[in-house]
Order: sequence, then structure tokens, then C-alpha cells
Amino acid sequence: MAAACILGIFAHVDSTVRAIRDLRARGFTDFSVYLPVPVEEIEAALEEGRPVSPVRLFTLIGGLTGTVTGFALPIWTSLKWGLVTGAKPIVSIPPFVIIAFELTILLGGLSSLLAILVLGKLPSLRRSPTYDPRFTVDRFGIAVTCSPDLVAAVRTCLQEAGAEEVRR
Amino acid sequence: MRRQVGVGVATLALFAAILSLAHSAGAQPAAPAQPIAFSHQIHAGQYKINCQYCHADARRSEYAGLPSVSRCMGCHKITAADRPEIQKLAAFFNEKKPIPWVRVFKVPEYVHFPHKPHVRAEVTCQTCHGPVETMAVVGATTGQNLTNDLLNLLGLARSSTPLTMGWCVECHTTMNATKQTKAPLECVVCHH
Amino acid sequence: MRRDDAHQPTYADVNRDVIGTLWTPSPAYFGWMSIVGLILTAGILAWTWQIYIGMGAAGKRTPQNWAMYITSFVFWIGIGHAGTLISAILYLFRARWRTSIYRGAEAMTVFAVMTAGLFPLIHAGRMWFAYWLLPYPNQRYLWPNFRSPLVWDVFAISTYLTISVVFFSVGLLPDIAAIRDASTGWKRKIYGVLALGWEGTDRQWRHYRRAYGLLAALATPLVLSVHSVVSWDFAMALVPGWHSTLFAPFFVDGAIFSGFAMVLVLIIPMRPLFNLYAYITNRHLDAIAKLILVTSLVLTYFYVCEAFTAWYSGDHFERASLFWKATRNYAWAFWLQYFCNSLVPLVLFSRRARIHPPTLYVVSILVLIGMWFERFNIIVPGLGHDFYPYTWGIYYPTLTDTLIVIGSFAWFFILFLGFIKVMPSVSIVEVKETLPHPLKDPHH
Amino acid sequence: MKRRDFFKIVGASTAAAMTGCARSPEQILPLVIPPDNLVPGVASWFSSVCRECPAGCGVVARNREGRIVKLEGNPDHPVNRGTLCIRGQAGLQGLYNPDRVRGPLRRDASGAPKPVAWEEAEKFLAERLAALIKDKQGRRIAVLTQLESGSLGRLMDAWGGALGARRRVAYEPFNYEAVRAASRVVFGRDAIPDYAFEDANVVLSFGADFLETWLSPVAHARGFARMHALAHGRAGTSIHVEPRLSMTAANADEWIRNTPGTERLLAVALLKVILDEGLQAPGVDLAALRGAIGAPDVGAIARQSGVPAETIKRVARALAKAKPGLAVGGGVAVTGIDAVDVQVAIHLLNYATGNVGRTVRFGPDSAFGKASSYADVLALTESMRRGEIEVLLVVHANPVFTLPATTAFADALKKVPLVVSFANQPDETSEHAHLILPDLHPLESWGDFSPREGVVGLMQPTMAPVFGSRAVGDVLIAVGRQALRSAEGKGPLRWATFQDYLKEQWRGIAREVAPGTPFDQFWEEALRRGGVWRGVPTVPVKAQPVAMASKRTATEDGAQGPTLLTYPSLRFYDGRGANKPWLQEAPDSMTQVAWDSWAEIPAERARTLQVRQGDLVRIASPHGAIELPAYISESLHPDAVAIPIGQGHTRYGRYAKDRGANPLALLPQAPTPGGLAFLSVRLTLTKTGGRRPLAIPQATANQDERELAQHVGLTAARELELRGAVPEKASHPSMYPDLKYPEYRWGMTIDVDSCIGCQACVIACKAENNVPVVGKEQVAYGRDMHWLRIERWQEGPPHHPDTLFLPMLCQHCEVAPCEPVCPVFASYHTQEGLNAQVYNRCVGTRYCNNNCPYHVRRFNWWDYGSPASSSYAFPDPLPLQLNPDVTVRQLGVMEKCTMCIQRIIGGKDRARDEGRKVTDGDILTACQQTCPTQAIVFGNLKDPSSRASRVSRSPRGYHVLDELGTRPAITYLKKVTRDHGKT
Repeated sequence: MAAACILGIFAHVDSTVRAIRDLRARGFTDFSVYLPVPVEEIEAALEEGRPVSPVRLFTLIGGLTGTVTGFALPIWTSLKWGLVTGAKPIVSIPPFVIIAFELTILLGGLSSLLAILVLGKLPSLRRSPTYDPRFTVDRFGIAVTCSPDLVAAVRTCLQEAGAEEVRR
Repeated sequence: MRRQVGVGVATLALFAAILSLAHSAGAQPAAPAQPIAFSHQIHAGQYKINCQYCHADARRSEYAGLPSVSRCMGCHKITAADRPEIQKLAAFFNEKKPIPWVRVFKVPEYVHFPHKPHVRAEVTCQTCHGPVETMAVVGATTGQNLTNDLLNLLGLARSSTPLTMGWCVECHTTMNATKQTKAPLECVVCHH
Repeated sequence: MRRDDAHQPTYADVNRDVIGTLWTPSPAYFGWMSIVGLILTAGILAWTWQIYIGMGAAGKRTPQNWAMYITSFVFWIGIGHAGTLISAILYLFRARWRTSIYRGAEAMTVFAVMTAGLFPLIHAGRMWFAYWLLPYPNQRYLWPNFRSPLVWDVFAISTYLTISVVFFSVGLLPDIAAIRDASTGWKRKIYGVLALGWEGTDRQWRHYRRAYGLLAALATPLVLSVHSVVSWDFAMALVPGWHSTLFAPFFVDGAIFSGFAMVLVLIIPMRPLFNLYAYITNRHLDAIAKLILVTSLVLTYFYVCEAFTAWYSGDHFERASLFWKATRNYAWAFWLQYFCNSLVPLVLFSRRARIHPPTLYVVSILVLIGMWFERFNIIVPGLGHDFYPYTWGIYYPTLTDTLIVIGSFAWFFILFLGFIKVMPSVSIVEVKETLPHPLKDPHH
Repeated sequence: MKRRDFFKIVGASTAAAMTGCARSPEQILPLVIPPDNLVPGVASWFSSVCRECPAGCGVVARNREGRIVKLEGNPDHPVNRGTLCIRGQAGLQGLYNPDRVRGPLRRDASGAPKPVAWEEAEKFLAERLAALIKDKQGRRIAVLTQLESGSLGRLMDAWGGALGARRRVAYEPFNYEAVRAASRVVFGRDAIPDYAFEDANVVLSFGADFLETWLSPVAHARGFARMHALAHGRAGTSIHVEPRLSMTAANADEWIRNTPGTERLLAVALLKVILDEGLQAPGVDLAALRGAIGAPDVGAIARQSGVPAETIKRVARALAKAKPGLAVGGGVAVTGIDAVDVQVAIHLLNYATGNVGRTVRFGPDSAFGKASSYADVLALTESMRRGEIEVLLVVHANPVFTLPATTAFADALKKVPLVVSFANQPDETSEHAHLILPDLHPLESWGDFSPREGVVGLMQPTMAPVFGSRAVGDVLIAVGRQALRSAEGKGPLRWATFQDYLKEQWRGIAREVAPGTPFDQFWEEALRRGGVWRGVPTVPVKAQPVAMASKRTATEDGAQGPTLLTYPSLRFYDGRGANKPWLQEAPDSMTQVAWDSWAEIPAERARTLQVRQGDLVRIASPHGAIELPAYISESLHPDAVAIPIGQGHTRYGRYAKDRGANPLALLPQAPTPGGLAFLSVRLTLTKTGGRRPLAIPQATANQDERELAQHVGLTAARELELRGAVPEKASHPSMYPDLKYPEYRWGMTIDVDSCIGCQACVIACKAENNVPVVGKEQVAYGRDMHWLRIERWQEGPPHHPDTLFLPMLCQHCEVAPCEPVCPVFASYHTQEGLNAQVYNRCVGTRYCNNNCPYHVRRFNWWDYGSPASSSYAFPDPLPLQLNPDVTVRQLGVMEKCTMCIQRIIGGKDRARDEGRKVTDGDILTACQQTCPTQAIVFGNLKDPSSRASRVSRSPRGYHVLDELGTRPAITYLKKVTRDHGKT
């Protein structure tokens, strides 16, 4: 038997925050919140007890890869066929710093993008069943997943918090 | 579901196209039709005639040179004089006309490849021209472009003797490293 | 009563107002599009002709091996600075006034860099071999010369373009989702694909916000580096007037200066056209104008330094070059540059001027002209009177290179005009963020 | 097998291979029968004689696959010793001129030339001649040729004799007959002597452009350089008297700007000073000399000539004390009405200072003495006009262009029923010919030429004829025999071909020169060596000082206005060079004008006329008028206007046609004792209001304190020489370790003191390296493609500047600014110290040329190299000249001097064959090879004993723009300036 999913739609930030707190207090942790705009209060309510987003790890690894590539590529290619220009050494580090810098930024940036996609599970071809188009306008939503026997409790909780609409 | 099938088919088709392109490029290139059906296999293979007997300029000139019609006739006045191909040769000789051979091996016009120093360094003809003594007809695809670069990137080399720059350079580097030769690696030695 | 104080929009208002800019272009829009399109066509034809007949079709010569193409290249790269500066640096500094203008500025950045990126190709004698500048394994065993400033350019500009596009698209993502949800039919499908399935869940937002911050942190040094690298195209050369350590900050400042002028040129007409008074307020204009003023003053300082070092160094070549620029064939361009970049922006000391759109518009246009000529003066007269008197000479533009340069403006504007009708030119999400949150019980 | 046939085969096969497109299947054609001495891909050299002027320098032609790709001086030839001038280098473009007459033409009733078969054309001519002979009207046949001092001339004389024709007229526009006349007067010898410049300590020239066109410029340049160069503390002095700053004047240590036409007065004044001060050589007949010069008033002459009396005295003393000195005079520019008197005075000057027999040598007389006089030419013209000539054969002369229009030679031609031209280039004279029988180019012909007594250069076909031309000798023999109805082997014209005749002539030479040697051996040897030469002893002459007809003045009596100075152009000579695009594109050494012609107008006069440079000016004399763009000169004498001869062709091929104007139109036709009086008219100038800007690639002659061309005083130079060589490493410090050169380091030295600015190297470079010609507009817009240019820098007062010629080419800098900026390594440094440019790698960013402080890189703005392009620079058959060892560059790539990398590779290859290292002399760059003064030395700088190394350590050595720290591989040697004449 699949779990049930209940969606509460809110018009106000304070009621949404209240709903999140209430749900947490009642032991419901498996819910996701839809926001038209990131709101610090809501984020604060959600972030309690969560680890920091791993995006920065992506960026760090990407950036370091860029730095290493940025030095390795020019050095390796210069040594591969050593052509002298302007009486400069074959391996001229100062200009290669520029290449390394640019590649650091490039790969760091691209891996950050990758992080958004991977961690945000994007792209996804289908909307989730609980999604409502109003979530990109001015409504907040809380979709709670629970066992079917707890549906009523969740529903009450959401309504009490001030949901405009609650549906399955 | 249908969409995914479509994507899969498209990917497969692309892959197949690349493979077939690579295959056609890697295959033995077609030999052009020559005015006389000359066979290196017979001359160099069967009768073991030295390459430089006919291509006599290789040791003293930039060009390997083609045998003059009179040199061909030196043997063929008697040898196989009754064959139709040899009669074609005799016809050219009698009319004092050069034989319009079609060029097979060619490097771009901005490349100067001198045979002489290679002969002096005892590089065999086969190193660059392939096992000509086994070929009844000779064909070669030479030259370089972005497609070749990409195929090379995929590890799909085209021909055993592609006459491309990297191939030349590799030989020069290897020879210098292994045989203590002084094969030049200056760009302007060939490009001037 | 000031217009921007009239009304505090709600979330729904923002969606309605911004998405409202997209639908059904007016006939005037098509009129503009066709004019710009015609100019672009002329530019493309001119470029085709140049490729067919040879580089000689452009007026370049010895000693001006570089001329209007590189001028325009540097100009457009400069324009491309304001966008990322606004979106990244001001983001990091939490300057909230950026929210309503950053989208347009970012689009401007991307398009300006796309325009700039054309010029090295247009400029190259054999643009069909320009791919040799990219490091890719090839059967020649040859790689680009990483010691060449032009290869630094390749890296800097492609990185800048990529990061700008990434930053731009990431910022667009929730907005595209909003458009998707507001549209129907085939538009919905297209925006649906572009939105990548964005739903605005807390999980998505969480990583998104984090990544956005990191991107901003990466983009900030990048903005400063790109024009520095471009400036080294000149500073690494021996040419008198080019070989200067001053060039990197000088160029970066000039780039920000011209970039903000271009931002004004773009947003001032957008405000009445799309009725965006509620979002692009006088406060915004004032802030940008102040930035223009500051960068202008800094630029003037650099001008003084440049002239002073040329004179005080006692270097004959430098002095002769400067003197020649200021007094001979190109003197008009030289003084035009000072007039537009150092004198005209002084008007902005007046607050009335800073919030008076027509004045701002005129100032911005003059600044753009001045900045184009600043690069022109570095390149064309700079090369025209360098070390070797035998080859001194004067460059005359031809129809071909003039059309190509004008065509580049058409290319930029056609991209921008297209953009404002398919994408929200004001960030829906970020504008909402600046609004007070909808609370059921505000006093609770 | 005949050599001719073999070339035909090779030539044909190469042409086929060349026209093949690179991408399409290409045919390669073997030889049917291999030649003995020719390997495709290996150059063969054939010796011949340069016929671009009557100086008769020996050349060797480089034959690759049957076509001549380069001309070089014959190192054995006594006239030029391996070097060539600018015109000689460009001779190839006469051979491959796209406008060459491709076969015999006959003008039909409508006047249009129609191709005919050779047999038909010869038959037509023979019948006309036979008809005249039959009627005993042989006198109605006339032959007009250029100076032919060899077998061809003798054959034509024999031919004329056999047919009873008039005496042949050997017409040379510049025949220096005033010198000859003066020799007759003073020394009783009808000859032009040999001038030994190298033996003189002081050279005093009255307008003689001996470094440009006068008599034998290549030999004179070599002699001048030897005389003038600082060696072992000694250095000769050169003084030049001329109203115009010519190239020769610019090379003189003292240029004396005299009023036009006062040379005779000055020479007499010098004599007077010498005699008054008793400086004459011992044994001079004082009384006779005094009588000859009369009692001139030096002060008055000084006033008249504008030369201070002090200067006259100083020059007189310098010349007299030189022991020996040398006074020469008589370039065209001083050939006034009194030309003979000028020359008499100069001869007397040489006599008085004891130079005759030492630096002025009769005996090895110049071939110029054999040219017909101007009066003879006029007589022929008159006969033609009177209808006395029925058939006129014109062989390599273009009198319609080179005679003053006042002689109305063209009108006289119209009175001749049959004019036969043997011109292989369509020219103004062949325009009037009824029959055109194109002769072979000298490089395709058998022949010989004797430039002076004792030297006979032998010409052989160096390649198969490019077009269907026939040797004029062959045609004359065939036609003559047909007309005389005699068979081969019999009669006065018994030879089968001209080659047979030549060989017969040479049997005579062989008997005289090498009596013991079998003829075949002698012949082979002569062909290989390029001729025979032997020393001719100096003939003692006795001077008879006679009074000059001193009443004559240079210019026409009573005329007003500035004097016309019209002079043979360094590039075009009498105009015959104008069809060669290389010469058109090479800038004039002094004005730096390319492609056009101009009138050099003194700045003062230009201001009065309100004429700016490039304004069209109408120049009128009593005899004619022309229009030319003005070139404003600060240095030209205010009473003169100077116009070079050579341009203004109306029909001489696409490159010459309608370019400038011919100043000969301004001259009177009246003959003088010295021939045509070139300096005799005064002009009226009017501004027309039109403009035709000149193409001048040099932006300014002012170095703006940049010390590009440097100089050092003679005294200082002597001191430096005594102090000895400078250490090699006096260069700028670097952050980086020094470059290592495993085997060689190529470098060059250029002696600015020796460079005379003759531009021969410029053309040699163009020919060797397939450098395209770009046309006037492109040159004017700074897009010329010369890899090597001769810059003219001036210092000092603008009206009397010191000129410095600076050959500028890629400096092959060790710390090359062009290299690191190239994104694709198209520009890099080789391990042998060359700054390499890889054309096929270039993407055309042009950064390198921006960063090159010398701006010696050249960009292919247009598609000069591809036949399909509208800017293709090599119309057929010019591609046959292209050096197969050098790539023809594509559109959009940078190119520049490679120090003749193909020659370096070739030289190393030969050395390797012999198992040794390259040494001096193995490799000569094209510019070095042709330099008449040997100012350029190329070699291995790594070897401290190589010549280039040694010269580069000279205390006079410097690097151009040294302060930039580019460490060039080219070391220049400062010009040594004399304090002579400086106030």
C-alpha cells in the first residue's frame, strides 16, 4: 500500500511556518514545501537540524580540477613539442596562472550548475502530483507524505495552521 | 516511453554514422585508374627490382622521380612486348609522349618533402609509401582536416601511412630518440 | 507625488506585470525588429564579402593591423561587464536595488559577450582556422601557444561567456517555471522544457540558493579578470601607449563605466514601454548614475596617470605617440574621448540629472560613444605612430568594416529585442523577495 | 639530342603539373628520354648575359624543371663579379611578361594585328626584300637596332651588306656621345674610356649617375664601394656636383648643388685653381692647358653656379692631391647643348691631375663608343620621312618612345611602306609595324655581347622559349637567303642558324684567345664560364688641350623659367624596365615613389604655385607639354624641375601603359655636338587643379631622433677601428637563461656605409621568395609586400640633407616580440636562431606585426596566390618564375623575410652530402648575393671565425632600436661620415 500524500496550500508565510512547526512537532518529517520565492523564515524553520547543502563540495572539487588542469594542460603541451617564443622558457609559469585561474572558475561554475541539477533532481520531465501552478505565483504549499491512516491528522494540522485549501 | 525510444534510436543512428564514416576512412583508399595498368607487385615484389632503379631521383633530389619512358622501354623492348599494356607503353614511346600517370602520394603544396635526405638516412620507401611491393594497384588518402583530427581523437586512425604531420613528427621524434639521428623538428624545414 | 511610491505590488501583481511584458508584440516592435534586422543583414553581407574577397576589404594596413574590429571587441567585452557585476558583486553585497534591473543587465552581458566573441573571428585573416586556438588533441601534435595573450583571451572570454550564461539561466529557472504555469498550449510546452521541471520545492531552493551564492562568488573575480586579460592583449605588447601596467584596472573601470551606461540605455526605454515604473524606480536610476559618476572619476584619474607617465617617463616613443594622438590626424577622436568620458558625466553630480531620464539617456549615449573611441584611440592612433617612422600611417575605414561594426550593434539589439519578448526582463522571484512577505497576522 | 628539345619536354610537363589544381587528380608526367645533366627538383645553372642595358653584366640563370626561376650575377664575369643591379634582377619579368608577343603578327588592311604562321611571315618579308634587290633598290632597306656589340650586330651588318642595305643604325637613347666626342677632341681617340673607380682616392662626379645607370653601374658601384669604404684606416672621398640630389649624389661625401648647366664653368674653375696653385701633375703641358681654359673668373663662376669660391678651391685641392683622383661627368642630366665642352673640361681635369692612364683608361673601351650618334638616327628619320626607305627593320629599339616627340619619328614611320619589328614586347614602335616577328628573349637565345674591349659574354638558351618566338638572327638568315635565292651553305648567308654563325665567330675568338685548345673544349668552357675575358692593356694617349667653344650655354638661348633635368631612371633606364611589375613596385630610392612618375619641384617654386604633393602640374617647354603629379623637394635646386625618364608608355604592356608621362616630349630635336641635348629647355609650370596622389610607402624621411640609421665620423671610426672588435655580449640583461643554439646561429651584418640604396636586393628578394606585386593603391595604403625595403633617411638641413640608406628586413630577434603573441606558434624561434614564420599555421590575427617594432611583417590582405582570385598577382606566364622551393602564400596569412630558409636548407644539405659543417660561402641569401657593394654578409654567428661573426663584432656595429632589448640577429654597421664640405 503506497503512502498517502496530502497537500496544504497557504497564502501567507506565517501560516506556512506555523504548519511546518506543527507538523514537525507532531512527528511528521516527510514533507516538502513549495515556495514561489525563497523566504528566510520558512527556510529557517526547515533548516533546523539539517546538514549544510553539499553544493559547495561540488564547487570545490570542480574548481580544484580546473586549477590542476589549468596548469597541467599548458605544461604538458609545451613540453610535448618545445617551441621557443621570444626567448622565454618552454614552461613559463606566469602565463599559465591565467589559464589555471580561468579553468578554476569555469569548472567550479559548471560543477555548481551540476550540483543544482543533481541535488535538485533536475531536469524532471513530469510535475509531481502535488504541484500546483499557483506555487510560482503567490501560494505556498506543504505536501506531506504519510501512511494512509494518518491522513486525517495531517489534514487537521494543516487546516489548523491556516491552510487555504487542503487536498489529497 | 515513446520519447525515450526516439532518443535511443537517434543516438544509435548517430553512433552508426560515425562508425561507418570512420570505417570508410580507415579502409584502404581507392586507387586511381592509371593510363597503363602498372603493377608494383610484379616489378618490385615478384622481380625484386630496386625502387631506385626506376625512381632514380630519390637519392639526389627533392622528388623521387618517375622512370622516363625510355627507361621502361629499356626492358620492355623485349620483355613482355606482346602484352597489351606493354604495347600501350610502346605507343607512348613511339609517339614521344609522356605517360600521364595519375599522382597517388601527395602532400599539400605548403609542405616540402625532400626524398634525398630520407634516402641518405636510409629510411625505406615502404616507411612512407606502405608495402608497395605487395600492391597490384596503389592508392593513398592523404591530407589532414578537422574530421581527421576528430577521428584520431577517437582512436580511429585512417591509414597506416597517412602522410599527416603528426605521423611525420612521430617518426622523427622516435628516430632521434632511438637511433640518435638528427631528424629536424623545425616547422620551417618542411613549411617554407 | 512620486510615481514609484504610488503602489506596493503584491506577488500576483509581479507575476502579472512581468509576464505581461511578454505577450503579443506591438507593430512598433516589429518595426524596430525589421530595421535592426536589415542592418544586421547588411553587416552579414559585408562579412561574407570580406571572407570571400579577403581581409583587404576592411581598411586595415600596416601599421594598423588592428582597427575597428578589435576596438569593437574590447567595447563589447566592456559592455558585458555591468551585468555580471550587478548580478554577482551586488548580490554578494546584498544591494537590494539590483533585483529589478539585474535580469536585463545579465541578458545584456550575455549578448554583449556573444557580440564581442564574433569580432576575433571577423578580425582573423583565416577565420576558418580559428579553431586552432582551442586546445584539442590533433594529428599535428600541435597545441596553442599558452604564452600568447590571445589564447588567454580564448580562455577568459569563453569562461566568462559560459559562466555568464550559467548564471543567467540559473537565475531564469524559477521565472521560466512561472511563465510555464501562466501560459497554455505550445508555449507551455516550450517553457515547460526550459523550466527543467522546476517546482520550487524547499529542496530545490536550498541547493539553488547555495549554488547561486557560490556562482556569484566565482563570477566576481571573473568579472575583474576578464577585462584585465583583454587589457593584456595590449599591455603585453611593446607598442608605445600599450605597454603599461596601468591597463588592467584602467580597462576594468572603463568596462564597468560603459556597461552601466549601456544598462541605462536599455532600461530607460523599457520603463515606459512595459510600464515597469513600479519596479524600475528613480532610486534605481540614481544608483546607476552614481556608479557611472564614480567610475568616470576613476577613469579620469587613469587618463591623467596615463598622460603623466608618458610624459614623465621621458621615453621618447611614449611621448611622441601621446603628442601625436593629441595633436594630429586623430586629435578629434582623442579629445572626444575626454569630453565624453571625463566631462559629460560630471553632470551627474546633480541629483536632478540623475533622476531625469532624458538627461541620463543623453549622458549614457555619449559615454558609450566616448568609450568606443577610447578603445579606438588606444588601437588606431596608438599603432599609427609607434616605433618605426617608415611605416607610420593613417587608417581609413571602408564600407565593409563600417557595416560590420554597425551590424554588430544590430546583432546585439536583435538579441536583446528578442529576449525581452520571450523571457522576463525583470526577475519575478527576486522582485518578490524584496516585497514584504504576505502575512496573515502582520502584528503577530 | 638537342638541348632545345629537351627543354621543351621538361617545360611542357612542368606547366601541366602546375596548372593542376591541388585537390583534383593531378597528373605527373615523366620524361620520354631523360637528359644527361638535369634532375627534376635539382637546379641547373646556365650562364648568359644581362641585356637590360648595354653594360653587359654576366648572369647565371637558375633552371628548375626547365624554367628559369632566378637570375644571379655570374661570379666569374669581370664586369659585375656575381652581382646584379635592380634591372638585371628584374630581367626575368621580361622573359615571363604576360604581355609578350606570342607569335608573329601581321597588320591587315584595317590595321589590326593578326597572327600569321612563321613561314608565311618570313616569306612575306623575303618577297618584299627580293623585289627591292631585284630592282637594285637595296638602299631602301634600313636596319635600326639597339647597341649590339657582338655577333648579332656583325651578322646584321653582313646581312645588310649582302642585301645592299643602308648602314645599320645602332641606336641607344643614352649613348654618351659627348664623352666620345670629347675624347676625340682631347685625346684624338674616338672612344669612351674605362673608369677605374676602385683605384681613385677622390672621385669628382659632374652629374654622372654612375651608381644608377651611367655606363656600367654595377661595376662602378663595386669600384665605388672599394674606393669609399673605410679599410685599414684609409677611405676615399666622393664629391658630386649636380643640381638634384640623385642617388649617386646622396652617396657622395659632399654634394655640391650647382645651378643647372654650370658644370663646364665649374670644371674650368677647378682647372684654373689647380693651375694657379700649381697642383697639376708633373709633365702636364701647362701652356696648352692655360690656353685651353682661357682666363676664367673664379669669383664670377662661383656667383653664376651658386657654388662658393671656397668650395671650388677646396674641391680642386682635394682632387689634385688625391693621386690618383677621378673626375667623371656626363650623365644624361648634364647633357646640355654644351655637353662636349663639359666633357672636354672634365677630360682636361683628369689630364691635369694625372689621372689619365691610371683611373681613366683607354684601351678597355666601353661598348657605348660603338653606338650610332644621335645625328645618324636623325638622318635615318629624315630619309624615312622623305620616303627613301621601303623596308625598315627595327630590332630591340623603341625610338617612338625614346626619341623626343619633336623628331616625329612616329610620323616618319608612317612614310615607310613596310616596318618590321622584332620586338617581343608590344611597344610604341611595334605599334606602327606592319609585321611583328617576335624575337626570343635574351635568356632564350644564343648570342654574345662585349661590354668593353677584352670581355665577351656568351649567351645560351637557358630554357625553351616561353612563347612561339624565333631568334632574330635565325629569321634574318632565313629571310635573307630566301630574298637572295641562295641555298644553305652557300652565298653570303650560308649558315643554317644564328647559332652556327655564332660558333663560327667564336672559332675566330678561340684562335685569338686560346690557340692551342680544341674548339669544342673552348666552347664548352666558354658556355660554362659565360664568355671569355682577358686583360686589355691601357693605351697611352696624348692630350692636346684645345680651347673649348666656350660661348655655348647648356640651355637654349633666351629661354626663361626653371631648367628641365630629365634623367634615366634607376628602375626603368630608358623606359624598357617599365613593363616589369617588380620595378614598378620597387620605390624609387630617393623619392620612395612607387608605380607612378612625378615631377620633382623645388619647395620654393611649389609654394609660389600653391602646389601640394600629388597635385597635377602642367609642365610645358617650347617643344611640348606633359602633366605630372608634383613631388615637392626641399633639396632640388630652385631653378630646376626634375623628371625621370622611363614612364609614360602608351603601349608597353599592362604594367607600363598610361602611367605617368614621358618627359622626352619636352625636348627639342635639334642635334648638338654631344648628341641629344637632354638638359636644354626651360619650363613653364601651371597648376591644373587635378590631383593624383603618389604612392610613397615611407611616411617620413625624418628619423625623429630614433637613431635607426646611425653614423659615425671618419676620425672616430678610425679610432674605433684601432681599438678593435667589441665583445659579442654587450647586450641587455634578461630574466631568462640565454638561448642555446646546438649547431648554427644564423645572422647577418649590413654595412650602412656600403649600402648605396640601389634596391637590387629588394628585387632579388622578391624574385627568390615569390613575393607578390600588389599595385599602386595597395602600396600607397601601406600594404606593400616587400620583405626587404631600402629606407631613405635624411638628416641635417632639408635643402642639403645627409642621406642614409637603411635596408630593413626581419631582424630575426632573439627576444622576438612577434613570437610569444602568436596564439598558434606560427611565429617561433628555430634552434638555429631564425625567427620562423609558418604560413600554413597562421590564422591571421596580425598581432605579430603590431608587436614588431620594425614592422617588417607582411600580411596577405588579398588573395595574391590563388589563380581563381581577382587579386591574383601572377598572370600567365609569370607563375613559371615562381621558386618551387618557396610556398606561394595564401590569403590571410602573415609572411616575412626568412633569411632565405630554402637556401639555408639547401646549403646544409650540400654540406651534409660532403660530410662537413656549413661554412662561409655555402649559403648566400638572395639579397647578399646580388648586392653590388657587398654590404650584406650572412653567416653562422656561432662560429666566431665566420665572416658574419667577425663583421658583427665591428666597433661600428649596432642594432636598430637596440634599447627595446629585442637582440636582433642583424647587426648594422654605422655609416662613416666625412667632415668634408661641412661648414
